[in-house]
Amino acid sequence: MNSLILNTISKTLLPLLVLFSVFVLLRGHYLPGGGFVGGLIAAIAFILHAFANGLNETKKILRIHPGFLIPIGLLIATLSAIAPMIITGEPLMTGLWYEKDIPILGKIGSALFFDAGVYFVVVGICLTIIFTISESV
Amino acid sequence: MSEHLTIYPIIVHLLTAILLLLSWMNPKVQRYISIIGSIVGIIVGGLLFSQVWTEGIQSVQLGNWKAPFGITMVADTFAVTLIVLTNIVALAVSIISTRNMVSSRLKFGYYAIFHFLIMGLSGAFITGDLFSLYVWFEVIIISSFVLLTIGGRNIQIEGAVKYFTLNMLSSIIFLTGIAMVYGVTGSLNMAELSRIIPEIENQGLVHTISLIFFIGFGVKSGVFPLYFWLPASYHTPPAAVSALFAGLLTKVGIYAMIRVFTLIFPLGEINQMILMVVAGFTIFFGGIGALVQKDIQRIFSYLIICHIGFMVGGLSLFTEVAIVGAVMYMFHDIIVKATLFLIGGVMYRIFGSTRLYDMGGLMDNYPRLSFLFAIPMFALVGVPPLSGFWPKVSLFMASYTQGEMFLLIMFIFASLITLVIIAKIWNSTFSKKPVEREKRKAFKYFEKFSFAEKAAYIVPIIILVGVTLYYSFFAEHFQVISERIGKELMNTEHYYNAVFGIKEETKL
Amino acid sequence: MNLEDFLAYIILPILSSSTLLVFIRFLMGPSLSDRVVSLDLLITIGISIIAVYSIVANRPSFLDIAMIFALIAFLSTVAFSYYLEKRKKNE
Amino acid sequence: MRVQFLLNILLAVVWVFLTGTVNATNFAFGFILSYLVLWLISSNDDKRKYFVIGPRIIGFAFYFLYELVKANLQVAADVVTPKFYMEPGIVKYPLDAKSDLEITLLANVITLTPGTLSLDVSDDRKVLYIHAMYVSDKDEFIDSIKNGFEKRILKIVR
Amino acid sequence: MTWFASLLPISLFIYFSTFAKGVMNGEIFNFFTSWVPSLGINLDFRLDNLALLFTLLITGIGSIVFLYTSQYLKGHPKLMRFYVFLSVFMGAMIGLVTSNNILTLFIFWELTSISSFFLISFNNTEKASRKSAIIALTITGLGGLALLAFGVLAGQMTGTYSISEMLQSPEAFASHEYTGYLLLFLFLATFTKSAQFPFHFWLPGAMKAPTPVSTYLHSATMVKAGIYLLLRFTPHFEANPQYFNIMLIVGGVTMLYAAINTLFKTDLKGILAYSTIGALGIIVFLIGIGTSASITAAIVFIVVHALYKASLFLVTGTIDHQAGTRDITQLAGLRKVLLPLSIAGIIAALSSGGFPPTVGFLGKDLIYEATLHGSISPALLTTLAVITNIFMVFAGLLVGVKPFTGKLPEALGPIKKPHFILWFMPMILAALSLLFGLFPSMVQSLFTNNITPLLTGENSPHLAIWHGFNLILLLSGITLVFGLGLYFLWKPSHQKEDAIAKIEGYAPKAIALQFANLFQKTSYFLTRTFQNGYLRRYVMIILVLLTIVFGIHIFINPRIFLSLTEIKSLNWNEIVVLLMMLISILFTVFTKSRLTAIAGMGVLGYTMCLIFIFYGAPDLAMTQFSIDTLTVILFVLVLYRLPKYLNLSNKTNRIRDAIVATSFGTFLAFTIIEIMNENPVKGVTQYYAENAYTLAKGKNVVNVILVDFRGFDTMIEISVLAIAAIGVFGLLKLYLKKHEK
Amino acid sequence: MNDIIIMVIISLGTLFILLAAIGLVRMPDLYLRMSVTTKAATLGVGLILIGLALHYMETSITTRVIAIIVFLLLTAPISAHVIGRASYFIGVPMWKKTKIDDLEGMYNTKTHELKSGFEEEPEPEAED
Amino acid sequence: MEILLAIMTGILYAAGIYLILRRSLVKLILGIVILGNGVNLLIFLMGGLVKGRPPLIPEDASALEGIFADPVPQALILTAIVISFGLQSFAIVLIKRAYKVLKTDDIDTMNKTDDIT
Ligand code: NA
Ligand code: NA
Repeated sequence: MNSLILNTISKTLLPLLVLFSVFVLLRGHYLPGGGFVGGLIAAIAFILHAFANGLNETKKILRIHPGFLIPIGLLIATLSAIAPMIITGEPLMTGLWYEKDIPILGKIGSALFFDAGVYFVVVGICLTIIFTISESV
Repeated sequence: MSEHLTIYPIIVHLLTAILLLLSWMNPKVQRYISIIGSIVGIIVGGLLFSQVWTEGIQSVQLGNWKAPFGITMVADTFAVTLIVLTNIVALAVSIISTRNMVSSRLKFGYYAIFHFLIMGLSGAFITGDLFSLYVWFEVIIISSFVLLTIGGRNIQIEGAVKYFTLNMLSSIIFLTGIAMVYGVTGSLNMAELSRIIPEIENQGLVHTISLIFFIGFGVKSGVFPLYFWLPASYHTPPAAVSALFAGLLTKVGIYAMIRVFTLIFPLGEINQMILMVVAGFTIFFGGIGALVQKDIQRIFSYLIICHIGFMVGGLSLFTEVAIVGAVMYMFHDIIVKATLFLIGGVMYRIFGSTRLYDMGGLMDNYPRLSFLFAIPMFALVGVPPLSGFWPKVSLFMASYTQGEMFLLIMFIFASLITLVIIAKIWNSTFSKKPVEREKRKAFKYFEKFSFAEKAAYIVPIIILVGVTLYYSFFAEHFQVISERIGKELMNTEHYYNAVFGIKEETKL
Repeated sequence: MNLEDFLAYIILPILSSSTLLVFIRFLMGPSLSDRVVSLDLLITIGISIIAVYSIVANRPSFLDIAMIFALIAFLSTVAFSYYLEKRKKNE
Repeated sequence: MRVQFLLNILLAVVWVFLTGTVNATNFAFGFILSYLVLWLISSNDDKRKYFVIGPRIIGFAFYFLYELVKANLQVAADVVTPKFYMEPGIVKYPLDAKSDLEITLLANVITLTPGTLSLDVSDDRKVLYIHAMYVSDKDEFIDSIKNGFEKRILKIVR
Repeated sequence: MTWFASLLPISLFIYFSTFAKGVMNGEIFNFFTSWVPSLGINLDFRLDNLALLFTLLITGIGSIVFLYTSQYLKGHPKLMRFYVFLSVFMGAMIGLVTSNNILTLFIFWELTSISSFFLISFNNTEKASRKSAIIALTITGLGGLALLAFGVLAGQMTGTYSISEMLQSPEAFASHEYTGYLLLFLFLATFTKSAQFPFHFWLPGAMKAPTPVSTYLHSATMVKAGIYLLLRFTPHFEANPQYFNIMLIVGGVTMLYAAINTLFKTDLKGILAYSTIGALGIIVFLIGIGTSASITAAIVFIVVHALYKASLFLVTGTIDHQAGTRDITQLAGLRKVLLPLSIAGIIAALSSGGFPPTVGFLGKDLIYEATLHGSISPALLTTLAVITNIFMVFAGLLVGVKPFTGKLPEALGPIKKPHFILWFMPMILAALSLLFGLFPSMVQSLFTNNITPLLTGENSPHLAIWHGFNLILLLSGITLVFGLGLYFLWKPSHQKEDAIAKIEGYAPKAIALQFANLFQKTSYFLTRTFQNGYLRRYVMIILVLLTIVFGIHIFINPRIFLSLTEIKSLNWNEIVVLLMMLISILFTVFTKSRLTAIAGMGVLGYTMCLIFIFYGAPDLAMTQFSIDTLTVILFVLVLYRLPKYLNLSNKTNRIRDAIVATSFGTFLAFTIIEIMNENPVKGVTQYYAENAYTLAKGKNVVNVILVDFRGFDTMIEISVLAIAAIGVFGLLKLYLKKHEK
Repeated sequence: MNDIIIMVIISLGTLFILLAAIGLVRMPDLYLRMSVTTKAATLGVGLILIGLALHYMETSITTRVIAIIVFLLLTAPISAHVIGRASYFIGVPMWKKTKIDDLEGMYNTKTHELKSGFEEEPEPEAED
Repeated sequence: MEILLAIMTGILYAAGIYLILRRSLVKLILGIVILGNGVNLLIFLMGGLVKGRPPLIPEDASALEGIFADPVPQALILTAIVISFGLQSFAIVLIKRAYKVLKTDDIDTMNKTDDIT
């Protein structure tokens, strides 16, 4: 949409929302949130940007095709799922946890990576879908 | 390594799919990755099979949460046999896709989705969790939607709309059933459910829920009167995709039906009767549908339905012998139906059409191909000793021992009508004079194919025909496997013990 | 009367009633824009309901939902507006 | 100005390390503390601007709140009473604000205060179209904004 | 070099002949290899007298046919294919008659059907050939399936699939709950294969095959398979009179029906076809009489018929090959050109007619012997036999004599001399007819002496040409006289053929075809009715089924607990949410604008969120809300290219749909209420509550379930999303060029 | 913090929201409805959130409350702006008593360009 | 509330069903979306309703105690919601494509697939 006001705000909101989405992702294990909602929020940030500034602008910001986030996310999730099979010989999806607490994140473990994978996939698919649709209108 | 083998068939295809997505723009590499992935799939499936065969039912507790707290993956003989066959079909389709699918399709993720679909099928076969089964079903559905529609012509889109709506509906029905099961039992673990369900006091409710599952799976497996999406869509996509669908998709519905109605809701008299009637009608309507069609892919589509009746009928008899027959039939059907659709694809390349009217002269112009094609066609009919014959023996036996002459007669009807239809196809396609067409379609006909292209079309058929022949002449192997499956399915404690890690005193 | 009861028996019902009023506008329309505006306001009121409810139920974590509501609610409004303009353009 | 801000943050971090208490409150405290320190040591005008902005933002916030409540009450009165006293209209408001940020801020502030609604900015950025509930006198309306929000915003931003 | 293929049947013939001595001494050769032991299907072969008789016929006549073909189809481009089919067929026949396992027998049985399908449609470019082949295959295929059913039933009833072992359980075949089915299936199998009325009509059609095929199929092999099976199971059914009575009736009807039909044919092969059916009828009829004499007669007649029928077919083939026509009305005087052939033809015709001293005479004698001493109504049976035989005399003469006698019509043009194979092969067969006729003791020692006791437990009667002047001789005389009379008086013509064609509408073939046609039409109708392309109907059917399931449940098992206290405990927020939900649903359903509907859906999703918030599901609320927003965006992005709603369905439809929808909803609601009264022990939930933090290190239990306890679901779920996204991408971006489709 | 103060703040917020709701129903045209409601509601929510922050008196909650308020202040005017402009554009009618409409005729219906009326060089009209 | 929500679930199903029986593709998708909501509500109900007690372990505790909402159905619904989102977005695009190539929104005119030709 050709609106100065929307353009400006969307540029402000983009980093804000992306930051927020990471926040939601990281805290999911303790409080409502997680990779899925986080991913949605991040996607929404870019979608908003695209609404305001046009698709091409947003793509410039993204640099890579959002579709690529899908296999990357899947790979992260899959690796974190099969990591226990390789590392400790335990079944798929067994949680691996780093013993000590890490500031901000709390306990860090394979579940977190898994959630991050989910995050990327969700961002990737939402953007792919929405961008594709707006391009082919 | 070997203790995780159960999950490998899924991992292999998942990783293959991811790799394929990463090599998004490179169709050439994709072709190799896919074929290698499928071969690894067969190897892994084979290893898992031998493990199950020697050590009994295998299970993996995902996340290392003991059942029923996590998701349990269970590879029993039934599941693992299906996985092996699925991977074989996958290899065949993977090979034909190298040529049947144009590069632009590959750039839109054809192969990746194809492997997701195989992953979905494998997952559905080995999951031991009811909700997980739903999720696997969704993988299957969505990937089949995509395969059905990408690059879609009008008819394909139209077919997809129907396919989509009815399958979506069936998923909703299935999910409704799952919700109700959870509401009644508080559990989703299939092995645990097999113990809880009989204890439920309100068995009327349980029965109703079982029927919801039946309708949900019925749509997927294409039984009367729920099959409508199938003939509307299966003939529309390219041959490779149709072959995959024909061989495997409806079978998942049947698989689920067999699994659920042996493990969770063992068939009672009423359900047996319902299934039997449904089987009879499925045979009848599938058969007559196939009889009146004039397009080879459509005929095969209806024959899929018709032959679903064998499996549902077998299940409805609910004896070990009948289950053996149903399962045997399923194995045969997976291979042969896939082959037939691949053949349909070759015919399309030869004649530029899949309509019977446009065909002819195959036997005179391509005698060796004709011979090759004849094998699956007559195997479908059940011409002994080809594969379709063997399951019928068990099915006939079971119909007799259960005194269900109705079913026996329906089985005969199905066989006869298949025979007539195949003979009709033979006459129009192989025997009759080729139709003289003034204007030929502007596309590359089979005769213009390079050797590599021809090989890509024919090698998969040879592979599958090889399996058919193996099945035909070493039917004993399949029979023994199926008998073990029958035992495992009808005596659920084996499954239960495997899931809950209880050592069995006697092996099967 | 303590705070929780006050919120539960006075504030929440008022907020619900406001919701209902907004909903009435939603139903009445008459234009799509009116409905979109109503939807927007509905969500805003939803944020307050969540806030109040989080005190009533003593679950501060509900605030996160409110946060998400606040962040993305307007996106559907943007979408609808986008639609309205585009449609006009196409006609 | 940006340098000042970064310096401020840096000092706050140093403060956190010095005190050894890693939490938000301590950081905020450190931030305010270093802000004051920086203000004290600032020498030239350019540097000073950083310290004028703080109070101005706060001042603006209060002004905004005041306007918000005031206008809200005015509208509220109109809403709850049976008769409408409004004289609505769309007013063309000539902009002094130039940059994206200025215009957007102004427009949003106008929208946020009840009774007014920024509809759109002309493509040449010269005019903001405002829908207002009470435009008994167009010029007076424009002036009120010119001397109210726009002036304050420009002061902060420029 | 094409005669090379003939080495196969010849060597097989020699091979089987080597068993003759042993077999005649009462030895039985067994060959056993297990195949699918779990199903009781094994390669269990057993060469006894009966089997040997058939193997010799199959390989012997096979040799002749193979040799004959080498000239008959000389230079034919598909000759090799022909030999392959023929060899497969021969192999299948041998397997069939030597199998001792009923299911293995079935396998070979089906193989004969299939290979005959290919043989009949060998002239694949001719529509008539293909049609005949399909009819033959359908009929024999039906029989085949019946045989499978018979085999499985018999196997289940006796506990073995070994035919010889089945004899141990006579009760299965005599009086068992399912003996009726057993008979039904067996007769269906054999009568179709052996072309008994009313299944006979595939056989004349099968004459579309090249003549060597007709020769082979209809004299010694295919059609005899059914006969073989009936004979084979005669001992099993010994105590079951129905077995014999049915055969008697069916055989009787068949032979008479076929015999009369020979009058109206002008095509040599057509005449032969009906006379074959008649002969098959006679054999079945003889078995049906069920005495040792009749069985003996049947065996002898099998041999007799094989020899003369093969011979006549080959004669016909040569005539066709040389003269270019098989129309009897156009053929005459060929002896001048085809003298050796005419000798063969005449001998075969004589044997066919039962003239002494051919073996046909012997056969006829035995038939009358059997009918005269039959268990029931000898007079009737004999009369039937005599009438049939009169026509058989007629038919034999017509084919074997008529073309050679009289004046050579000029229309036939110059006729070349045939290759010697083309007359020599029928000649061999004719000679054999003569030989066996002259030395009936050979027939007796070779066949009946051993087979009759095998099948009936009684000794074979003495076979001789001359029994003195007796009733049988008289009957033979009558037969010959009347047959000759008929031959001289009745001239086949196209007019007669056309005349009969008018009433053929009532013949089994026409009825069957009409039935097939009707079936096809009904199929079409039903298929179009059910699979009519209207998605809504498909959906409707599924929903109606579901509604019925729930409805039945509610009505037969009502357990509804409605308490009013619950209503009272409602607070205002809940009422508002429910009210909004309800109204937004109705709004979405009934609004006339798509966009408004989407907005309504947004409200609906929003109320769902509120419910999730009220009832402790913050994660759900978040997700639902974000997803709803995205869905709205999606809809909006897609919609503005779509047309406005049209009010398409009429009022009746809407009411009907509303009824289905509301009843479904109502029943479902009741069921849910019922389920909510179940209070299962939730071990899993309890476990999660206790261990989410201690074992999985998370405090948001829902999230812990999603990424850990049931993490794999999430893994799959994101795969679903990935697939969907790729799908969307492909669906919108991929437009194949024309040549890529 | 004293519960009474919280009650008052929340009540005030609720009151504004109620007013917004009433306004939405009562106001005669879309623009007036938006004018009245969007902000009243924002104010109301803000007050309620402040009340909540005062109730819990925890840093993490206060920061979140501030975040929400900031988000609202950023997004609420955007909603109003985009929907208002779109509505005007598609011709959602104004109240009959509306006095001035400076916007009339300023939009180019095809390109969505908005004129200010102060353009230095009026562009030559495009020839169709 | 349980009973009312059960009835509401019934209503959602009924509405969804009614919509998918219409002739318009758009309504079809709307129907499926509504049915999806119905299923979610059903699953939610099957876990039993617990007011205001989400399954979040309090900061000072290491396990959930007392009464709390059943997390299992919630997790199931989350998965189901996400999956339906994937399917729905695909479906929405499908109708777009369908309209583009078939030039109609009327399902009843899409009956070529089953023609016997
Ligand atoms: Na989460
Ligand atoms: Na784990």
